[in-house]
Amino acid sequence: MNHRFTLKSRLLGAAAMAALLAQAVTAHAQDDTIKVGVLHSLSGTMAISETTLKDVMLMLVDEQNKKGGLLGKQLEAVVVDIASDWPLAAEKARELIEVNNVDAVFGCWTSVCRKSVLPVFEELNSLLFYPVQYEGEESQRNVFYTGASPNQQAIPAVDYLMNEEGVERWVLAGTDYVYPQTTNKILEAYLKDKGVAAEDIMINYTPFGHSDWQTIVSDIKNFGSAGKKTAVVSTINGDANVPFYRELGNQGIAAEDIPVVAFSVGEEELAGLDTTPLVGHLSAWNYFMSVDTPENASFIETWHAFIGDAERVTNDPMEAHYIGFNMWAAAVEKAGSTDADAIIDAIVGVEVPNLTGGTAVMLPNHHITKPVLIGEIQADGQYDVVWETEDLVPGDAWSDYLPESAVLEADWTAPINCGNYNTETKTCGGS
Amino acid sequence: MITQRLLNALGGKVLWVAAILLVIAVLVPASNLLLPVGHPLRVPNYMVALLGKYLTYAMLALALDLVWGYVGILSLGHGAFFALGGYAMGMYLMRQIGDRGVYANPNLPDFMVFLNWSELPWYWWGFGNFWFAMLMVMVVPGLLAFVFGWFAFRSRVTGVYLSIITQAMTYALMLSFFRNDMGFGGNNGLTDFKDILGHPVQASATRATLFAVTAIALAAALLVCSAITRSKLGKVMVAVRDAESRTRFIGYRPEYVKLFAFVVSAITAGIAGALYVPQVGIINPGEFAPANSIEVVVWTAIGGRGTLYGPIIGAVLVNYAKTWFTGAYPELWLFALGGLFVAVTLFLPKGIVGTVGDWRTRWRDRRAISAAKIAPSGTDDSSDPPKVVRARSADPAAPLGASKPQPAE
Amino acid sequence: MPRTDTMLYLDGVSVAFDGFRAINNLSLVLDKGEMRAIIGPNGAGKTTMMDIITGKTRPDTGEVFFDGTIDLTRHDEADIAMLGIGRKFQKPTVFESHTVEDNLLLALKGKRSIFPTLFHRRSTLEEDRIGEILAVIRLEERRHDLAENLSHGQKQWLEIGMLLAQDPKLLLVDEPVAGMTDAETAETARLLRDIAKTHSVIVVEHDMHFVRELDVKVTCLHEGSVLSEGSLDFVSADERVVEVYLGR
Amino acid sequence: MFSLSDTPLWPAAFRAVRMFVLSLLAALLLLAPARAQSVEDLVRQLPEGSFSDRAAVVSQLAATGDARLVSLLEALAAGDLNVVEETGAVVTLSGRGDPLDATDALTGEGVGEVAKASVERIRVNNSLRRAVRAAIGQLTVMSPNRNTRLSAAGAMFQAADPENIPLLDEAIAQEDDDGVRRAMEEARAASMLRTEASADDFAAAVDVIAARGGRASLGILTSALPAASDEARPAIEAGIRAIENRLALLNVAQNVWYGISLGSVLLLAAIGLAITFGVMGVINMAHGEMVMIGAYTTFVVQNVIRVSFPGLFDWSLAIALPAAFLVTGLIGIAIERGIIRWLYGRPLETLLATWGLSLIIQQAVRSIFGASNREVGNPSWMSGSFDFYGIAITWNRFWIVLFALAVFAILLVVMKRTSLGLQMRAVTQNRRMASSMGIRTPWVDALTFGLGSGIAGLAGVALSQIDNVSPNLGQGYIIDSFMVVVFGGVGNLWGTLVGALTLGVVNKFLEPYAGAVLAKIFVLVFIILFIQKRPRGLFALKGRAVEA
Repeated sequence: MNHRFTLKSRLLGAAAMAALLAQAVTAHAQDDTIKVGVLHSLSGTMAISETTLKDVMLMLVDEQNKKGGLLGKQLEAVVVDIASDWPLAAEKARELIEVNNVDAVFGCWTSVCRKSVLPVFEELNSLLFYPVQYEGEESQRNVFYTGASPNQQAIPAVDYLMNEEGVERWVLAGTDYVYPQTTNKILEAYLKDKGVAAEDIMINYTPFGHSDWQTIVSDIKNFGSAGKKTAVVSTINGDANVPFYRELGNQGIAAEDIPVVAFSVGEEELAGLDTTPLVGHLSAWNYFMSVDTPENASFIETWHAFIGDAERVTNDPMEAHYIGFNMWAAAVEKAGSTDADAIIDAIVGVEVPNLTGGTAVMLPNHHITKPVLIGEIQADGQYDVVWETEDLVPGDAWSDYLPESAVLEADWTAPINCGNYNTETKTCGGS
Repeated sequence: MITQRLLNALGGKVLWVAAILLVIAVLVPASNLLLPVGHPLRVPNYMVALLGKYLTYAMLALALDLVWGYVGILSLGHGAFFALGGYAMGMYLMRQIGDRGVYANPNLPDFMVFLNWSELPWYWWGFGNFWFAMLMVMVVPGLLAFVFGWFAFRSRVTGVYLSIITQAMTYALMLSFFRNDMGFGGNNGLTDFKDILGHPVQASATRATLFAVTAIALAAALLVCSAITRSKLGKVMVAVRDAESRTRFIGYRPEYVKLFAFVVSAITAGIAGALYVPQVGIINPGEFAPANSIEVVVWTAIGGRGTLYGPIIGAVLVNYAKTWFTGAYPELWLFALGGLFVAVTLFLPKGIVGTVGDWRTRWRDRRAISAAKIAPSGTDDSSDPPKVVRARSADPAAPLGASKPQPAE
Repeated sequence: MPRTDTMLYLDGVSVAFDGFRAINNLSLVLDKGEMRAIIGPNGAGKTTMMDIITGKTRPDTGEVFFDGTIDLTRHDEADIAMLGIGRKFQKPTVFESHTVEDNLLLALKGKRSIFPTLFHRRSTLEEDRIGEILAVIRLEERRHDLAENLSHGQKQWLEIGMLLAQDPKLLLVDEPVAGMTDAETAETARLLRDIAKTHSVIVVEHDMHFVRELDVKVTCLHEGSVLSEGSLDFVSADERVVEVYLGR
Repeated sequence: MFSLSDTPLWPAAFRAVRMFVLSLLAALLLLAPARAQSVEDLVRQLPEGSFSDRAAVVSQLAATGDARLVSLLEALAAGDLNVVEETGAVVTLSGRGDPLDATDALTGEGVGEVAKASVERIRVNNSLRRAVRAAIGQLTVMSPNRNTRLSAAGAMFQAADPENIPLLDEAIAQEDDDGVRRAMEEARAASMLRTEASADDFAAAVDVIAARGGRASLGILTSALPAASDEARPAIEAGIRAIENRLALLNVAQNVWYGISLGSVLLLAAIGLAITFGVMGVINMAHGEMVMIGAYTTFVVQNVIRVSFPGLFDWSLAIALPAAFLVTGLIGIAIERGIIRWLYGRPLETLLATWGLSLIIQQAVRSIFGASNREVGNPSWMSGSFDFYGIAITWNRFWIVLFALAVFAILLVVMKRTSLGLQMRAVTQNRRMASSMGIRTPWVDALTFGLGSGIAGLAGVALSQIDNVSPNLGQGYIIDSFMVVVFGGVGNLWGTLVGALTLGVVNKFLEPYAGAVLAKIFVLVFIILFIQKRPRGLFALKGRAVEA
């Protein structure tokens, strides 16, 4: 009887050893490239948005190599699939940093993905460039937020509707998760600040992937027929947007009557539907594909050549990766090293051109400056920019409209060196 | 003789697997902590975290095997118990952050602060206390399993209907936990943990300890499950799986047998979830996703259900494959996983362990036949045959209860 | 005869499924210690009657009493089994992935609740009892074999053995000799007669040779009620019975 | 709508009267000196200034009453107006490539070719478009075309501009169509409520608006309330109450309709499953992927049509239906022959195999079509909505309800009346008996599974009209589909119908009170509890037949 079990244990042991060895071998297979990790979902629910970002990263790395790489070394992209599974994202982040020895990681789309990998980057002291607009209320030493924070998207959009369209009544509709909840909290506070009465604000949340919008659209219609100019501020996420806009169009809510301004709908989302009935509905972003600048034209051209499809669109998170990657590259050149601490010191203040004709500056709070553009949907699925901020807006990590965060400030340069510095108590919380 | 008895009571193979787990529980942390970085035999930090995660998954698969392999309840909602245990642990870890959150609020976790909650909801009370939290790790999943099972099994909801409502249960829980108003951090879940029992969760020593605790817990769970399945009650469980109404006509109450197994299984899953959370650093409603629970079923099926140690092997293998594929061939990952399920159901209906067992039985039978030709049988048969039979009876002869001729019901 | 002296007492029992009356005003009385054979064509309500007695089906109307005083309609299957009614199914149902020995062990009289079962240790008394039963059902040789590997007839016997292990007051035996050879049938008849010395038994059977060998009072069911009752000769002489069996 | 093709049909007399009225109005308005600018000058101001400045220009243009402006303004709203940078001429462009043919937007005369780079599009936004809509209303309220006048009245109702009252009075005076006159009177009343009109006028206007009913009227009355005099107030309040009562009733009807519509989507998604799962006992987790493939088939069909036969676009769904049925049906048959047939009698194993299969199909579609959404267009008859006694019913939902019921009816006929259906039922009830009676059971199994999958494909065509066409499409429906089948009772098509509609209506009645998320949770909990009560679903077969 005994020999059977020893055989089994040997087998198990051998399997475990093989696994360990495989890891050890890859860990020691160092070569002379600078490695860049790409941490996006290529399968599962988020693949729909994130796959494009993986392609953009491959393109950027490719372009950089054509320019001769960095510090005389070629770049190498290491792509992993986090499969829309957030604990897996943490595992993969660890693998990228510890096993593949990447020098920086570009990735994540959802806040939960970022939250789940954050401790890993902190523990292993590596760099994450996060390219998507988010709820703010965060600033971390190892993370660079190249997407918009609420003051770079939501507040200017509301200002535009208030001033240009004379909106007095507001529907804040969102998917029930942290980004819409926080954004709507900020907007609610902001609107009340501007004298909007509580009964003129309607807040509505729906589950992820909600597909039956009949009731909500008709509620919006009802809310909008109270005799005051009404607008919808939509933080509805990804997949739910197509059925939402279809229902809007079919129920005949024209943009002239009740405009919808969205913060999560871009060219990529519109690619899935016929936009004729949606002409005039708005989005607020920091980039639109239709922006007419030489930088953008060449970016689009490179993208189409890289992906081999001239129909593919570009969108705001792609620009964020473009800016983030170039900032990292500039910081590497500036520091003369890919060491995380050196980059963290070097990158603050780095300026790179964005695609809309301005420059993006990395701020001490690890957010960047961005222009805010309001675009109206056109029949061809593109946006027509109807308004933009005159100056670049610096990204604000802590909203001024939430009581607890108004006193906080992030500054990763000496002497403060803190992501949540309390300006009243002059202390750095949470460390 | 006493060891022999113990071996029989707990199941020989199971005891060996448990022993291996205990050895791993010592060796892996020791190698990680004692050997210098770069030593070829050192288990890197990354591997410790990964292996720890696999072992918690293995424990979840083991829990499922107890109800599926032995009582025939195919739960498509076991991820819910795992996640609830994880949330209970997560709540403890959140409370341990104290005033080190970004808003430096001593009473409220960060996500409550920025959603303007003014006080801690009542269901968070007590989670600052480790022992209370550990109690809840078992009580919450156990209670849910008890209430759910009490109604479902007494109403004689069986088979596919039961599977579908367990799926509905985990789906409803997922939607609930996604809601920010529930007070569990919504989609982001609970994260940014700092300490466990005063030790920083990210420190190597803490990780190594957590790994050792996980391996020991898994070994203990394996032994407990083995003891249960080898008791008379274990025999009743298999009887319920194969011919539920027959057991009823000889006086057993299958609903309570099922309820017992379901609750024990849910508690095991809850403990697995609690061990999982500090090792991966996050718990979010995605763990309730029905697809996750189906994946657990697949690990169990691939390993070999009704064997207790098979699911452990299945969980580790499939998750290792997932780690490898999502890194090496991200595009092919779903093809590989999907193909594996199809192949296993078609070609290895008894899973890896069952199939290997079949080969061995066949090989032994052949040897026995040839041996019988040489020597007349019956010299020391007195002790051996029962063991052979037991070993076989632990493997369900047919892949699923449903394939058995069922009594008129 | 007063109800309290009976082993089983059914009065005016009816049950319908979707309008089909499976049992129609059935009345039947079994004395203590009696063995009764029940015959009847397919669909006569034999199995449904068993279902009612064992608590699987609840009658729409009528009274069902066991041991004179116990109202069976108020109890479920497990309760009724514990009260002392054992049942053998038409299709042999044994626990196929258990050994013959374990099958008997599970059926042995004893506590059925969860924790006593969990911490159960087999006593010598139980060992002896299993040995006895194995001898009675002639499966000593197959003691450690899996039940699924038994022949059809052996499974029937094992099931009867499980009934014996339960030590019920009343045995309901549904078609015990279906699929048996003649020798096995004769053996089974002998076994049942043995059992009937100490238990009350109801046997449902089609095989008239077997019923004749049992040599007991016979009840013929038809369309859910009693058509005829008496000795086998009396019943088989009844014209209505002949008509039912041969068709109109 | 106003269109040029109507021009030759205008009777001369009409034209004369119209010109007279318009010039009279124009003359009146010219009295205001600030507005004394020529139409041409005003048009040249269109490209300049902020959106609000330009909206003011549009109002001035409308005040000129110049009929040529209608097509110019329509082009402006559509974003088709361009300005030639050098000359400042406002033109529309036609042709392809570069240079383009330019046409003077006001006169409609060709002005030669212009280089693409030398023109700039005149941007519009919502507020400008709103101004244009009101202006077009003003300009076309005297149009000889009834529908044009009607939509003009509608536009003026929405604008509710007091300055329109004289124009509306004029138009009402000569209107001879009752419907149009009523619309004009409503527009006039809405405008009147924004003035300091006399009590009588005010009360009359309130009556008109209250009689009109509907949400928009409610809005007008509500916003008129604060400024109203004390005498007018009770009338307005009564009007508001009357409208609200009617709306409350409508709300119930509307919820029922929404519920039916959601239910029919569930029915479509579930009905194929009712065959593969309900009739055959295969727990088909790849069912959702069949729906998804049906939707992608629609996408491919539409793409082929767009490229090769653009005229057939409105027929694309009709073409996609058989295509989707065939594609998914054949895939279903292949799955049955390749995998399922080895797993009969092991229902829970089919769950694992088909789930693996669903992963493979999803990833395959992702590899072929890409991970992002694909555009499936709504044919014109699936777009927009119609009004049914005050309930806005969208055409796509309407057709989907009809389609779901039709699929259900056809399936019922197939199962009950055709020999295939008879054989299917025979095989599923007693395989051995059926095969000994000469039914080729493997063939029937394959066809049954193919039928279930094919119907899933049909559902995909319908769902492509309301949901994303992405590789994740199927996943969103699979759990709901199982809930419907289990709730309705496995193996019973009627159960699926009643189950789907019940869940739809329950969900829609809960939604306004509990919100969409909680409504869904409640429905799931309800199903779990319901199964305790009736472990075999709503329409369970009873008695021994089930147990065999």
